Amino acid sequence: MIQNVWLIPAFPLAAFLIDGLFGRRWLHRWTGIIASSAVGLSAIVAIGVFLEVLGGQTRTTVNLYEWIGVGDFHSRVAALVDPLSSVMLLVVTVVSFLIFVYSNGYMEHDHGFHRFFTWLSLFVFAMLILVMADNYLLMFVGWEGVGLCSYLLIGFWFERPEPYVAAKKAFVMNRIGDWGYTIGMITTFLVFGSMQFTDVFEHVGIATQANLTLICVAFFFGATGKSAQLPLYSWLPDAMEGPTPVSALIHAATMVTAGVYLVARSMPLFAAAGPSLAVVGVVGAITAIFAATIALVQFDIKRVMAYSTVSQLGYMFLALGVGAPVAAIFHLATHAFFKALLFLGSGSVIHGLGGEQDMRKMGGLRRKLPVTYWTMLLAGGALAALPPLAGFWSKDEIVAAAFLGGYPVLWAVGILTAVLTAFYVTRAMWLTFHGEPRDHHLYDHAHESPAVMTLPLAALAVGTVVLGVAIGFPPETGFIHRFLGPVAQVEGIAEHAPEAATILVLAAISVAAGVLGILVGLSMYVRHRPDPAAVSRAAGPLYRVLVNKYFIDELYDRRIVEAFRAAFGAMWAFDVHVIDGLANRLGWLAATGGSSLRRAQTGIVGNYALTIVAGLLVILVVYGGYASGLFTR
Amino acid sequence: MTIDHILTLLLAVPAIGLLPLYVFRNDPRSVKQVAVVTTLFELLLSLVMLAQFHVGDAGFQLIEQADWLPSLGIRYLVGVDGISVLLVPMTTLLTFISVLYSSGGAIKDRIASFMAAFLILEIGMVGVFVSLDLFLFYVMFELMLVPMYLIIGIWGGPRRIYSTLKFVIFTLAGSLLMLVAIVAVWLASGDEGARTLSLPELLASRGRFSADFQFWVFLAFGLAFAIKLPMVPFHTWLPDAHVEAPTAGSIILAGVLLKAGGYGFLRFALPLFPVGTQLWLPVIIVLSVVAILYGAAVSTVQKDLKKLVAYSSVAHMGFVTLGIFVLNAQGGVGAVLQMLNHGFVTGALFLFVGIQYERTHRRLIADLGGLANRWPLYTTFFGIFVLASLGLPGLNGFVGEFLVLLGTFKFSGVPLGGLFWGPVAALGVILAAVYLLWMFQRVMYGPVREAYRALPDLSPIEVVCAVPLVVLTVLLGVFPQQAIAIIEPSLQQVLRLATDPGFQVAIK
Amino acid sequence: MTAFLDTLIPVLPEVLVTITACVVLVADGLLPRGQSRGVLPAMTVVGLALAFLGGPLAPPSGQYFGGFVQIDTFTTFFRAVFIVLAVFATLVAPSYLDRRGIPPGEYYATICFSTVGAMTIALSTDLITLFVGLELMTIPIYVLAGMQRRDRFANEAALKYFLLGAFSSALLVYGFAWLYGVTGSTRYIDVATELQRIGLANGPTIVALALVTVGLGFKAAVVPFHQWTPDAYDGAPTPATAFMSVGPKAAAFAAILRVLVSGLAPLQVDWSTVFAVLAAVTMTGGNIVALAQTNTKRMLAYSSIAHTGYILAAVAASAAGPSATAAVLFYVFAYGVMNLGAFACLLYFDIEGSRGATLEELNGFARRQPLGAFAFAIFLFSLTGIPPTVGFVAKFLVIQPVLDAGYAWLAVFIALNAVLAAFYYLRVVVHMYMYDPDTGAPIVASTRLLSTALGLSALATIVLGVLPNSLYAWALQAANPLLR
Amino acid sequence: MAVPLGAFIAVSAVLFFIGTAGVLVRRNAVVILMSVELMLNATNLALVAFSRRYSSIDERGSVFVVFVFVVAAAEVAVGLAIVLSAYRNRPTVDVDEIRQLKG
Amino acid sequence: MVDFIEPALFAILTIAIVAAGAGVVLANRITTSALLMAFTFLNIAGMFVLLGAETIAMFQVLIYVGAITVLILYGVMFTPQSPRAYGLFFQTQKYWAALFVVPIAIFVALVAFSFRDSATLGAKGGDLLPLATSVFRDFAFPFEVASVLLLAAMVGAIVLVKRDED
Repeated sequence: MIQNVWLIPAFPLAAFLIDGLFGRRWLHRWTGIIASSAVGLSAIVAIGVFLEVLGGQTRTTVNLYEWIGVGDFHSRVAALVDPLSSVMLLVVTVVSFLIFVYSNGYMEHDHGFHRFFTWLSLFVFAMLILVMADNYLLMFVGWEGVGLCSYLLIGFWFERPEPYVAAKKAFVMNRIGDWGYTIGMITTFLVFGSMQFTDVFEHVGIATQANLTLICVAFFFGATGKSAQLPLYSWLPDAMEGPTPVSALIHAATMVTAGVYLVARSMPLFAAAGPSLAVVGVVGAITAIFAATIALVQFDIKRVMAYSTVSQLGYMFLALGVGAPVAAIFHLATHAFFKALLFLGSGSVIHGLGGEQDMRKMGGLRRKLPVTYWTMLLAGGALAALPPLAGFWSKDEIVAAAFLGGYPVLWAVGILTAVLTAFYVTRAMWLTFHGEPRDHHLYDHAHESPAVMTLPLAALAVGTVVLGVAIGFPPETGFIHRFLGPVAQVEGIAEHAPEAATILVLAAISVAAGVLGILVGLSMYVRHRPDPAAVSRAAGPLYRVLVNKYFIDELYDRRIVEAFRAAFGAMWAFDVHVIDGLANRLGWLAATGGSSLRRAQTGIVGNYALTIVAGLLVILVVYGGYASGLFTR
Repeated sequence: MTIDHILTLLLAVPAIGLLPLYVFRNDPRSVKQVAVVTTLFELLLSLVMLAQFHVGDAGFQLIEQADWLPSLGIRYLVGVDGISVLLVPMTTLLTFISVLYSSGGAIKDRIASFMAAFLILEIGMVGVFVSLDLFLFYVMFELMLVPMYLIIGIWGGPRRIYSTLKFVIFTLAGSLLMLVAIVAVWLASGDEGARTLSLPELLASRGRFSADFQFWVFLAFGLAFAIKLPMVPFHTWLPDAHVEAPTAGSIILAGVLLKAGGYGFLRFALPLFPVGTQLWLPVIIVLSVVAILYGAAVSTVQKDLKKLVAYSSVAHMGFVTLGIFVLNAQGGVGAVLQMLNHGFVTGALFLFVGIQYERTHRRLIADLGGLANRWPLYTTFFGIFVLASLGLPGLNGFVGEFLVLLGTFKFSGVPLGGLFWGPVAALGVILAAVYLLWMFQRVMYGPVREAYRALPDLSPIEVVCAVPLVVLTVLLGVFPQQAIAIIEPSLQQVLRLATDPGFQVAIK
Repeated sequence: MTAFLDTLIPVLPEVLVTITACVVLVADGLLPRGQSRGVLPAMTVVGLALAFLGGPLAPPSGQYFGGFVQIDTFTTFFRAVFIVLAVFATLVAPSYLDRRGIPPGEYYATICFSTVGAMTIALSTDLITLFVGLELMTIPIYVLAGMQRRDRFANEAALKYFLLGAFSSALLVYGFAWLYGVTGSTRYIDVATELQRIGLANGPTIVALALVTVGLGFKAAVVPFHQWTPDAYDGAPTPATAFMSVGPKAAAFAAILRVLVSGLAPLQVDWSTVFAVLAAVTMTGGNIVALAQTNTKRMLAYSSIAHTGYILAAVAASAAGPSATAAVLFYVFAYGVMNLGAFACLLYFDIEGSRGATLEELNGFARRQPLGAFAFAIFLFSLTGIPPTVGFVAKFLVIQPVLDAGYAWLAVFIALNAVLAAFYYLRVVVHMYMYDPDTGAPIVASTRLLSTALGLSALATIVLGVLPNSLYAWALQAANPLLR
Repeated sequence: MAVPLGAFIAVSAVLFFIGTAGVLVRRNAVVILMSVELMLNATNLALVAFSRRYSSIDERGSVFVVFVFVVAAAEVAVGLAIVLSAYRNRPTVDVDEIRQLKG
Repeated sequence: MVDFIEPALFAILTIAIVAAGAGVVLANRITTSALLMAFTFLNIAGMFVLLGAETIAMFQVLIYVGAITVLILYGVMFTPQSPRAYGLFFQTQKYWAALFVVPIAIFVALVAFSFRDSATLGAKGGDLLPLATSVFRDFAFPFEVASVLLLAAMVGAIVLVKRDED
């Protein structure tokens, strides 16, 4: 099975080609089915691969062909199948499959139906390449590929300005990150003479500390772009302009986790480069709490989820930073399920309300959309880290790792963020599903989604509930640690073997934090049902800062972009007036010279004769000068 | 299939095509057929030539020679190596596409002259890439000039005359200085009676070129190539020329003519003047990086679609010079690939801008919008080329740029080192995404405008024009190794010549 | 009698051209007006062709007429050049002469006389023959310029050309007198031998050299002795302009080569730098002022000054050996073909009352007269120096000795000047090809003869550009006799 | 006391440059022509004088003078014809007024 | 005594030549110029005699004083000019002309004195025969060319001045 691992991306690729070439003219509605079944087949293969890896095939490289080979540089198209990638393959294909199925319903009436599935298939293909690649360069192909698909899908509804503006923002910010990735990748080659993971990780020792730090910081910069961390996070909330399944798949479950995957993949490098892991952790923590605070005050249901995603990704980086890659990957997997579920649920709500996303116009919908409600409730619980839902186990794992790893501040941030998370989940769930309908027109027309959409919700809900089992107890000996352990077994990261009691205390604190958040939320919304305006008055400037997302968008979109635009405009002016002006000035000079010399041509014979005599005088002087040695020749 | 004298045949076919073109000059239909058939035949012939090329050999192949000006030791000497063998089919393909597209109705006035200009242009372009004698090279280099001058000047836009004169004057300024340098090389190549301009012999006698001499001669050659490429700050003819040129002219201008500059560096300047290369290298590398950033930066604020693509060419050609002058295999191969890729991709971009212009008669970005809605086919093709142009991995643009960046990182022979210039150059890739996507969204996205609602999508001819380019764009992105295998041996050979340690000592 | 004829054999071409002139004059008197129109040019061309063919009959090389006639490859080369130019000037003229009422017999005869003078320069061995030949070449040109008697411009052109020409002849001959005074001889060889002995460093030699430089510079239209050129070219009837822009110039360079390169060879180090500077000044001056012209004819006149500069550069580089002289010869030939062609193209635009053609009158010419425009374009590209034309090869050949002689700066000057020149040459192409014809555009005056002549010279421009070897080999051969 | 050769040459030089000055300063075309004739005569004087230097008068110098005579005659003939033909179209011989061709 | 005559004659002739030559340039009547020119020619003929070149002197009288002067007088007669102020005879550039010409003239005249040979040494009289021999035998070719030149000049002069037939 592992040798056929290439089938996994091959199916979506085939679907992409078929849908892309024939979708518009001939296939129409079939495109969804083709794409979904292709991804389904991929998922089956992925499961097979996973099982085989589980069975002991811990590291296999499948080589296809040499991609670029010049001089001492060689890079190939090859897959590395190990526990880490097999888990990722599994998560990606399964979640994708479910979302594909869901999309068949969600996008049913869109005239770009075939386009949607074409691009979605391409996305899955690219994501799979990213995950399977056995070297940084091939990974970069997937890395940029998912960025492209994200661009295409965010801008799916390109007739309105917001989506395509958001799409470009996403791509460009990703590109800024990719700059870092490129530097990291090429420096890796320069230092190690190869870009293959196995080669590089086996020779970490030959690199100097400075080199490693440069590589890791550069890679991490790339990761912040793809995974929406500070400072390159701001594209993700805007990306919600895309269709909701896209948000679920790309901007929650898969693509945005690529950065996490990259750092996890490169753990041997990061671990060896002392300060860079700390950078990762700190940035992750700051992003986590930063995004969570913004999520507190959003009214667009998808934006809440978006900021939540940013925040959760921050958790994952925090985990990586404190040396707990397993926890990070575990959280990545559980998050994939519950966040996809939350998005799809939101999508279901939006679908049911005919496109409305503002939570202020919702309320009481639990009666109208029961399946959606219950599945989302589970997912929300997972996000709020309530046991025994999957989210609890993975998040707890992270904060515990932070504490145990000797990062109490990061731990505290994690806990605080957990409180905030629980609060905004509660708020969102309450505003959407509970209380009285605030817009009766919408409410009256609201309807539950068709089975093709609710079934995936249910499937995801199952995952949300049961995935936590993978952790086992005590965690260190649980399945996930045993399986992914090799990833973490790198120099520089100590495995902690804490006492069971410590773990339990930490878990209790986590739970308490979650519960606290929920209680605060409930107390605010169930009892007071506050008027947003009143809240804003009460919270004062702090609230304004949050609502305006710390004015970061303001800074990025206006100040920085404007500054660049002005600078580039100035450069163009320089181009036109100085560089080109100089060339034109030369021409002008010649022409003017011509016109003025022309005046010497007076038309009078005497003048001409005089010129001749003047010439004679000059020549006499010159020859005389030569003869007398006054001039040298 | 083996055809003898295939390179000469390649030079002769367009010339032969001129004859029926003249005979049928008053019948547009026949004119178009003749031109299309001739260029198609030329294309097929160049593919045969490619097939006859022996991959893996570094030296020149398919060599033909004859005396030309024996009293000056000037010969008709043609041949190809790995560097040039791919540029020839690129040229013939782009010419074929230009002619085919133009015969689809884009050119209505004086069509016979137009096609004749293209055929002559084709001789010059193919000639530039196969010439191994500097004199022949120069003749071909200039032979490209006149038809393009006419193409822009006669069939161009409203400011065509200013633009075409500017184009010619700029190019001539460089190339005439190069002519002086060529003569100087001839004089230095041997004692009286033993002088030559043929590359293989010059390589054998380049030991006679003193460091001082190389400094000046390299400057002259470099200036000619830098203007042709164009390198900042000699680039300002390019936007003007492109804006005014007819579509087919833009395709060829961007696709092939600019390559003559990069090719010239690789073929003549580097191997003949290793010391000159070393002396000028820092300047060129800095200018290349400047070109990458500057071209991209200026592109972002362009209002005119063609100008934008033109400035983007400046940035892209910056990668070519950068790759050439970092003097390592990655950079060099990357540069050659970048030339090929830029040929296909930017040629295609101009094709599509032209197709769009032909329908809407608007080139200002602000006047466009919403075309994606009406033109799905167009959007798809155009999108692919835009993505290739911004260097998306998996498409061809990436391979060249990546290799060039890799080579730059590796290179330490400039002040501040490759680890400074590499990342700085890589910033250009970000900007490429900015301006290309911004352009794409403003042109293609948004609500469809009423005026454009009834305009048709691509015609079959246009699809035929676009498909080979798309196929190459993808193929060269996914399987570049085939091309690299052709290029690399010859390129290594050039690098060996350019970095010959015997010449390093001459520099203090 | 046969003995007398035998003595004439070496100068058979010159004799034949003279006879042609006389025969044409007589025939013009005898034939009725209507018939002479076609016959006269035919007779002239036949006569010239016979002269051309008569060249090879002459004993190949040696001195005749008591050492006054030098027949060698140099002579043969220039004979061919002059005859070709005369034939061409004859072919393009008939319809123009007809329209303007210029007496045809005298026109053709005058061309022939001038040609004899030019040929005399090429075969001269001493200053006296040279001087007489120079005058024989120039005086008919004065007449030619003024032959359109009713035209004030023609009058003015002739008058100015004459006054300045006579003035410069006086300067030249005074220089010859001093040269004679210094060396005691007028034969180039003896002059050279004597100068070898005494060098430049004495007053009389300086005076002689300066006067000769100025006098010959005037004939070749070297800046600053050039100012007669635009006015004379501009005012003269166009076919005459075509001839006088090339014939006398070629002859002037033949004279320069004979006098400076062989006679004054010992002073070469002294005059070559001066000539290099003059060359630079000449090409730049000619080009810059040409840039400001709006009348094509006048522009071409200035451009011919610029070309003098290029040729002069090769003269200045004569230290480089035969390649320099060969470059001069090649350039002279190439310039003759392309410049005559370019001026002759102006005949297409000839309408009553206009001199030459303003650029606006050329608008859309390519549509009205595609082949004519094409030929004109070829000449202009060739004048610019763009391959594959003969003009390019000529530039290439000039740059080479210039560099060889160590005048790198002059070579760069040539290159930059060519750029400058490209601007105004190509502007003409712009007007012909890139503008649409105005509605009051002048009538195109094309005749079959004119078109044939233009076609032939355009063809020659291209063919010699692609396959220059035989011409260059010939020029090299012709350069040899000068360098002993 | 013999007159040195230089004195004759000097006279010829003075006359030559008087002629030159005449060309430069006079406006009448005929007078300019006369000035040119003065220059040619100065040349003749120089030639004859120089020929003395080489102890012979039958050789080149004198012969040269004869040819200068011929040329001068031819020039005058043609020159006057040109002046006359110009005068017919426009009755002036003032070269400052004949300046339609310029620039 | 005999030694004294030559310098005296030379001085007289010199003064006459320079004065008459200057007169040609400065005279305000054209006929005066023409006559002064003829006078200059005559004095130059005297110089020739002084130099021992009697034949040349004879030609000088015949051709210059005779033919050319007459031709020029005809020219003057055929181109009558309305009387004008004296100053208008000269061009505006006269000072410039002086600026350039005078230094050259002084330089050349000074240089001329570097020829110190005696001008009258070895003078042969009656030199018509050898001159004729030279011109017609040794210089046969230039002479023939000169005859063509005269023919061409004649044709030219005729074509320029003949009246139109119609």
